[in-house]
Amino acid sequence: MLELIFTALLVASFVTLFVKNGRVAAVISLIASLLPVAAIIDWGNEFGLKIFSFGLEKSMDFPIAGITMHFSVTALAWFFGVMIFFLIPPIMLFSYSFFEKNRGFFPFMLFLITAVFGILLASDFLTLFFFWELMAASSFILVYMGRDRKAIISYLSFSVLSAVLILTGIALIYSQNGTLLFSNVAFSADEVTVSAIILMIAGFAVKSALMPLHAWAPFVYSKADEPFVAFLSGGLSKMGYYGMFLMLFALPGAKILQQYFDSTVATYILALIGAISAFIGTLLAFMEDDLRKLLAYSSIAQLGYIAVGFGIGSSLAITGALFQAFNHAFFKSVLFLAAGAVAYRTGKWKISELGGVAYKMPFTFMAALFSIFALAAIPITSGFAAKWLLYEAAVSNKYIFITPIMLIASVGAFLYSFRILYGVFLGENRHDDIKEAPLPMVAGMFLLVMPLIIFLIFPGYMLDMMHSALVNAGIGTVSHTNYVISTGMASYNTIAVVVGMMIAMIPAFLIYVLRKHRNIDFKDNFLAGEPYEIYGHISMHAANNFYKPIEDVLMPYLRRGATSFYMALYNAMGRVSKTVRRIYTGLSQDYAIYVAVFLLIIMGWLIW
Amino acid sequence: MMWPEYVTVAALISIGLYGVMAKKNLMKIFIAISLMETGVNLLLITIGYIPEGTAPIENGNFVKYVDPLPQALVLTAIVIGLSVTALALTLLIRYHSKTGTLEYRRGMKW
Amino acid sequence: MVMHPVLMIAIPLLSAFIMPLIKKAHRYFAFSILLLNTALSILLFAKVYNEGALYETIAGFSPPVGIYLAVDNLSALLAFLINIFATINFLTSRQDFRFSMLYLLGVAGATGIVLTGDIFNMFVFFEITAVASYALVASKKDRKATEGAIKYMILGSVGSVFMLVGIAIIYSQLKSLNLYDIAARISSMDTKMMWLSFSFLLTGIGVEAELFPLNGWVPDAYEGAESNISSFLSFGPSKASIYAIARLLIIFSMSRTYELALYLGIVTLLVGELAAFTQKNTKRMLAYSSIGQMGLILIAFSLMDKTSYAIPAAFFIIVSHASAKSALFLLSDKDGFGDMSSKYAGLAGVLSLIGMPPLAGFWGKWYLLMGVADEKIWAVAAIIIFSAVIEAIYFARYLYKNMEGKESSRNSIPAAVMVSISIVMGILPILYNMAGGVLNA
Amino acid sequence: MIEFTIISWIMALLVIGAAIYAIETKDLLSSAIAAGVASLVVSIMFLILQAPDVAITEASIGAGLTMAIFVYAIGKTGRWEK
Amino acid sequence: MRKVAAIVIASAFFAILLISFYQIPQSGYSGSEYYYSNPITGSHANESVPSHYISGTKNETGAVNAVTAIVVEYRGFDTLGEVTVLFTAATGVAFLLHKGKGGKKRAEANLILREGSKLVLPFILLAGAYIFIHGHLTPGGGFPGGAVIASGFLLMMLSYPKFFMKEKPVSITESFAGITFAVIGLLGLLFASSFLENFLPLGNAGYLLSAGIIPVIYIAIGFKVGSELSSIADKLKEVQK
Repeated sequence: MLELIFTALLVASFVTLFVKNGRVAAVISLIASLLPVAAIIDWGNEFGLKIFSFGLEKSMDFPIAGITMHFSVTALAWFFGVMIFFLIPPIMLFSYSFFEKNRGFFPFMLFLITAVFGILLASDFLTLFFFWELMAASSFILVYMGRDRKAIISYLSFSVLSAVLILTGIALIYSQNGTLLFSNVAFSADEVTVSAIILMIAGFAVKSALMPLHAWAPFVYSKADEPFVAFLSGGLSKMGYYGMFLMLFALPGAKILQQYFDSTVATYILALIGAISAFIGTLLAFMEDDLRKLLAYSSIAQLGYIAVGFGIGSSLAITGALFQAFNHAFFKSVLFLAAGAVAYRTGKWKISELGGVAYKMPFTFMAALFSIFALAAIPITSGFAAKWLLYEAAVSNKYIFITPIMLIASVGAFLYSFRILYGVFLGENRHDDIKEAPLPMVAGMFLLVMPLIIFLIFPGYMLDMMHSALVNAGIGTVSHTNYVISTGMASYNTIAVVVGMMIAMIPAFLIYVLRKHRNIDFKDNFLAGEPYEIYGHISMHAANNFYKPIEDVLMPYLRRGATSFYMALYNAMGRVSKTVRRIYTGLSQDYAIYVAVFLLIIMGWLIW
Repeated sequence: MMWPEYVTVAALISIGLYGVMAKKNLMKIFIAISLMETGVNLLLITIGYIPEGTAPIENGNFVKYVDPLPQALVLTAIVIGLSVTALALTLLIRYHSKTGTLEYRRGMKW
Repeated sequence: MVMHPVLMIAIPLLSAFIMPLIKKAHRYFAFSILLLNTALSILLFAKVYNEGALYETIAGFSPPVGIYLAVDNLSALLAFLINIFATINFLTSRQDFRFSMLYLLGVAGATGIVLTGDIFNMFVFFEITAVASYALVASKKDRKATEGAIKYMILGSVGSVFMLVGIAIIYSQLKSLNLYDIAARISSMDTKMMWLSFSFLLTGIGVEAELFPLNGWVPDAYEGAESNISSFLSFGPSKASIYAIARLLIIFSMSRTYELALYLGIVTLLVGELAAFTQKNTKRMLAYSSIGQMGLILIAFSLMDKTSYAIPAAFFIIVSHASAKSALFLLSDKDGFGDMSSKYAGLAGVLSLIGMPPLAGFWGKWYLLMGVADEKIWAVAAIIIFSAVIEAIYFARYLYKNMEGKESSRNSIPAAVMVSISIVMGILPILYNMAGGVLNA
Repeated sequence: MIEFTIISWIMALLVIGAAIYAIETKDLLSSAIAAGVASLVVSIMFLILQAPDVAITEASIGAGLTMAIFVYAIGKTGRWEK
Repeated sequence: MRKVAAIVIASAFFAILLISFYQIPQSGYSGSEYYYSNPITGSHANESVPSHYISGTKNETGAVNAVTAIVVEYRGFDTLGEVTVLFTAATGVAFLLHKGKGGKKRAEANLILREGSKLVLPFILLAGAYIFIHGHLTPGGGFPGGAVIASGFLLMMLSYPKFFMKEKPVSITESFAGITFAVIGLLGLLFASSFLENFLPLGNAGYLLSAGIIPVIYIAIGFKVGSELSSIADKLKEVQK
């Protein structure tokens, strides 16, 4: 029955490969993408999301190429499955009206879903790596389908880098244990295993765009099609963290690292990297003018928090990290989809060219607004709960260096989310000719906003869902009820917070309603009544050069970033390659000399 | 010990190799290659030779015969050498008609 | 049915002799002969796979007195690969009947190299393939092609002379030319002479097998030739001769020879990949990268005596490289993947070469690294990682460049078929058992 | 026996001299002819080494025809090496 | 610079080759260390390969000339390959050279040469035929015979500048010769057990009609080599500058 799901997905992807009409393909792939959701819901009965069951088996052995691939669903995989597969139907719904004609998005998206399903179900390293590569291949093709292909170079090279790192790690583990099954692998604190763990975490970190390995992300996020980017940022980046969780806690790699270095230095470094990428990502984000690039940097930042949680490693921290991952999956997808919708109507990406979209696209605005709240971790949003757990974990473990960085970063998150809000949706109304995004898009976005609202009120459900995963990994859980999370220091009661916010809102609302006011045109108060045309040459959009001073201060430092480092590496390799090609002089006499000398050398080497 | 033959073989092969490595003219290079092939043929025959043996053609009274196998191999090798030379000369003629010279300038190089 | 491997060599030769008499239908004739050969190779493989290694004496004299063909699983598979790729590739030939003759002879020679069990016979087949390849490379009647062919010819002739010297030395010691007889009695050979003959033979074959530094002809010949001939070179002679080197390693199975092969492979891999890294000209880039791939195959073969993963690894890399690289060469006559099939071929080919599932290249990478892990030689692993990333970068650039191009190659359909073979080989579960069966044989 | 050795030495020197001349001379025609002479002498060596078949073949193919086609090719491509 | 390097390398080769040849034994092939082992059965014989040829030629192949026996029978497969190489080369030459009309004017050879060559041509051809027909009895065989025939045509070419071989008969001859060789091999597969195996009566050695398929094959080889060599020479002569 599990094979059936795989087969159905593959068949659907092959069918859509030959469907020219985008609508039909979208419908097919929407239906197909419901299959894994159904599987997740079915498995939910065991792991804490009791809706209904049709008795799907939990594990399967599948022989391919002489080796048996072992599939079985674990609590962890299930949790990540919830996080990822619930994203897909709304995204498909969105792309129903995003793609008029099928340019190959749907088939490879389904292929990608198959790969992700396989990764989550994999219970040996071969299966994991096989589907990991499948995911890399199909996502590469999706990137390549995008509107600008320049991104494929960085994406392909980085995904191959991650693949070979992971493969080498697997090879090392195999050489130590002689087995590939997760259940039989027993780590021991020796160089080989430790280096294997580090290599594999580095490989996974590439996918989840941690700081030194993030260089591909901004290009790809800003070049590919939005529905895919939404899934890439929301879903695929989590696969990297799935792998990390697997290595660190499920197969207890973190303990091994601690034993080997007999300190928590390795995990501390991971946390530090996470914090730094949160910080720098934020900085880069709020100076960016391209909306998609901004969202890309903000994803780097938000994903950094998860790494921090994994690095701290306490039950509180990991809970917070998973929570954060879950939120990020949804709100970032919504934001990318909203950006896609805006671009679909206006055809613009630059924040400085947008503005006042909210007046014409109110529903898109609503969805975006809510997810921006979650992004900025405004209290009463589920984003706040996650961040709160993380801060508290960091503080309680006395990470005196990481905590402030995170705090600054979240302030920065306020800044750039405000910028999205003001620059894109509010402010001067520049687009009178556009109308609301088509219904499927809006519906998709609202479906994605739904979970955020649910877990706003009941963060307990979330903790229930991750409960068994944490327990299986030997990490304690945070004591909670449906709407109260109580930790060592404090407890977070959503009902209380919501009620408090309401009470705080009422006077403001009253003031807004009762006080009589008139609408002043934007230009009016900007120009003090002067006619606009005089200043036509000035861009009087409040959102360009919004953070000019900070930019002036920081840019010199940020310019020497990772990207320039990789470019320098690339050029150095280019020089090496040119020198190597000097060997091939094109003169057959030289080649004959090579042959003779080679013969003499190997004779000498072999005989003496 | 068959010194003259062996010295000839070594000399032919080395001289041919020298020609291939040092000469600029393609025709000269292929002459050198044919010299090398001659040397190798001589090597094979010399290996097959045994002192006071006779040619491996059965005549009534049995005497010591030289090893016939290398001779068979050399028959093959000679013809192969000729074929390669013929093809090479064809190519050289065409190269000459394309470029007007056989002096080996810097070839294709990127 | 009683299967005679010799037919796979004799029938193409015979039909090449017949060809001048039927100039009209030469293309269909040659194509049907190639199809027949492919069918024979499938039968041969089935037989060998079921009944173990197969020996066929020729002229009815038991070896080593007579020549004989020794076919094991790997050689049967390689014969199959060479013939099927030749069949597909032949679809793109647009020349006169002499081209078809030369093509058939070249394919027959490559098949003979793979199948024969006699070292001098191997030399003869090397010469057949080489001479046919010289003529084929030069078949494009311009200066570059002629120049590439001349370079190929000079190095090839020097190599064949060295090979003959090696054979002579072996014969002088053992009075036998039969590979397996030599392997059985190699220990009774004087060590110095053994090493001498090994180095001469390695040099001679290495010229054909594109090992560094014997591969100076490769970029020029590959670039000069017609695109379908470059593709022929990359699946025919080179693969056959790398297999010949593997046999050589088995015969002189000493730890030092394997060590030497390992170093050679590493150097070849690095040089090839690095040289390809900034190469602008597409065909030269592909040529350099095939040099790198040959190094990879040699690395795999050099682990043959230690780990059981080596031969599957080598086999899958050979499949991936033969199919994908030949397809890319076929496409390389125009810059750009205009139509759908060439897009597919280029994309799948690149993905197979950088080792993405479900293509054959993935299994090659997997088994190779597992083998390296068995041996715990991490330097090699690091080098393989490095070269894989390099390869990914320049192939991504290649894709980028070609995807922009609008016009498309005439050979796109055959290229697509070739790549599909790589996919099939990657998926077919029985394959591992095939490649694994080689170990038992 | 000794005279055979002397003859072989003489022929060896002949062959080597012819080969060196063939490589070093600027006149391609004479170098081709010198190569032909070398292989002719080698064929006599074959005769001494009790290989009559090879001797005939070398004399007719290796010396005769090879030289002939070399001469033809040189006639087509120009006689002097620069 | 290049010359110096080349001289150094070449002299190194000279030394190495001499050193290695010094190790080659000249003690013949009958020593017990040369006893071969059959790769198929794995059994060890108590003779070496060459001594098997020497002793077995007469009974196994019916030929007197061991070299011929080896070339055509024991290692006939090599010979097929070798003929194929020659054929490939001839094809390649014809494939690569666009044949010009008549070539460039060369000085007429003098009368004696012309008439003399016309006179001796039949004898040359006859001699070639003799050489390859008697290949299994006397030294010689297909290759020298074919070469002699080709040299006869070469003589004609030298003395008559206008003389050139007709394309068609030559190619038909070589095709038929090659087909004969391959078909005899296949017939061996058919009538006897294996490819190229002898299926004709051996006759009694020393006579012209003996040694089974050897004369047939050698005649085929003779025709093939003769036609191919003369066509190669012809092409190389006739090509446009």
